[in-house]
Amino acid sequence: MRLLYFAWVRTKVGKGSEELDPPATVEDVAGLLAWLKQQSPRHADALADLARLRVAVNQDYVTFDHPVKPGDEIAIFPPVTGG
Amino acid sequence: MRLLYFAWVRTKVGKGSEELDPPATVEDVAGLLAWLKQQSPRHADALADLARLRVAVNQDYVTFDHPVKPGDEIAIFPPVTGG
Amino acid sequence: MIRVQREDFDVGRELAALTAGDRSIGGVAIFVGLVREMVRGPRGEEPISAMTLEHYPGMTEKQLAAVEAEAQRRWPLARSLIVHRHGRLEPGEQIVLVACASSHREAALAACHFLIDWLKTKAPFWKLEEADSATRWVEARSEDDQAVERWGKALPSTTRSVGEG
Amino acid sequence: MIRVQREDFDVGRELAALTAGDRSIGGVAIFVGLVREMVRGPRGEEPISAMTLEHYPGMTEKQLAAVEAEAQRRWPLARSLIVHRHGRLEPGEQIVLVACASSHREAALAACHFLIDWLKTKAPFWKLEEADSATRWVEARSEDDQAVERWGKALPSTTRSVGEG
Repeated sequence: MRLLYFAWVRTKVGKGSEELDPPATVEDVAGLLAWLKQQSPRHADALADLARLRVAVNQDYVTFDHPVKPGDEIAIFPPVTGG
Repeated sequence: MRLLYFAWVRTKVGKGSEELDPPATVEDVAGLLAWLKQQSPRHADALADLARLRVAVNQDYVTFDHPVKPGDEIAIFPPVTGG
Repeated sequence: MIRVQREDFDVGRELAALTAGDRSIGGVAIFVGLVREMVRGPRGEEPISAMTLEHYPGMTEKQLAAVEAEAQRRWPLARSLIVHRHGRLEPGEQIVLVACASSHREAALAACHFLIDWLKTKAPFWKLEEADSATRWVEARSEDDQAVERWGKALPSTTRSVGEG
Repeated sequence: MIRVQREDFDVGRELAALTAGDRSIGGVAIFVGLVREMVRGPRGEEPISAMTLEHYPGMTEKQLAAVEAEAQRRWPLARSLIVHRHGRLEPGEQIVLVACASSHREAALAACHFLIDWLKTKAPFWKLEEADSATRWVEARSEDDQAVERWGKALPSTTRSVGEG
């Protein structure tokens, strides 16, 4: 599973992307975020406030109940500020 | 009094402008239009349908009850179609 | 700023001049009107070969300045520009440019929309279309009158038409 | 058409390319976003020296194409264009261009307004401001969320955010 981080999520985690293999019990975005927080103190800090995070699976915005599976491209980032 | 005509009012009257001295009884736009119609068959044709005419006095749109006086610049034209 | 001219304009250059030196500007809303080839004729949609824009020199500038001032009064604009051409124009040519610059995107967008709606019903221009070697004056459209009504009451001194009295 | 690029763009040239060959176009509505010098900082309005736009390559193009397709679905547009820059930009520089061409002026204006509102809340860009040799990520504005809501329901497959679930 490919994880991508942008903006302050990226700087807090300390990297822009990583390949991870969460256990099979991780079935949706909410489960993935809970599992990711345990990977390092930096992950825990970056993902502390779920209300400030947006998630895209395979480049589409999704809600926390969206399923995740091996091979997905999952991006975690703050609300966007372009335009 | 300087009269200006635009678009099909101009082509119907046959000229773009003229200097005229209406009698003192002509006190407002409605009176002026009635008097102008009597100046020639072309004037009568151009001014036949008042609902299709707009009038400006000294370059501001006015209503038919607006006063007119010697020295005024009075323009008569169809509804505008710019932009 | 307003300009009435025969010459074409370059939108990129106008935009650069409009925003030059003012770094409070966050957005510029622009409308460019073009000559359409197909127009509503007496027998439905038909092509024109050209149109000629007649205007009332003096009153045009006065009315454009008035609508620009009204937009400046209604919205917090840093800069604004209206360029309107007159003379003979062929299909595809640019007729009119409206540009509104503001620190606020909503203000720029609303003011630009307001200006083009007002222009259509207030600026003393008349279009003469050429089709099949004949010419005809374009009729004013009731949709344009309706479009301008959304912006509320017109300026009493400059915009009353005969029929409204 | 959509483009994501580091390079600046020339609005006049983009407009000419957008309208070339289509004489059904009667109006083009354009919005150009610029980098403002004064921004809302932690201590009120303060100047920035530059900003850097980070984006999500791939998703950016996908989302811009989706919002453009939605505009094309909602309004009768002849042509449309979105150009969004990324990288480091200084105050006064152009960030984004939205242009909508239609035979109908109202369609062009509404679609342009819609696109810039949607872009602001849907396109995956993030602004990092530089001020006083420090940097900070720009916070999303609730006004932008409200602005986009006027356009009604979002596309279910592309635009739901986490908080809306």
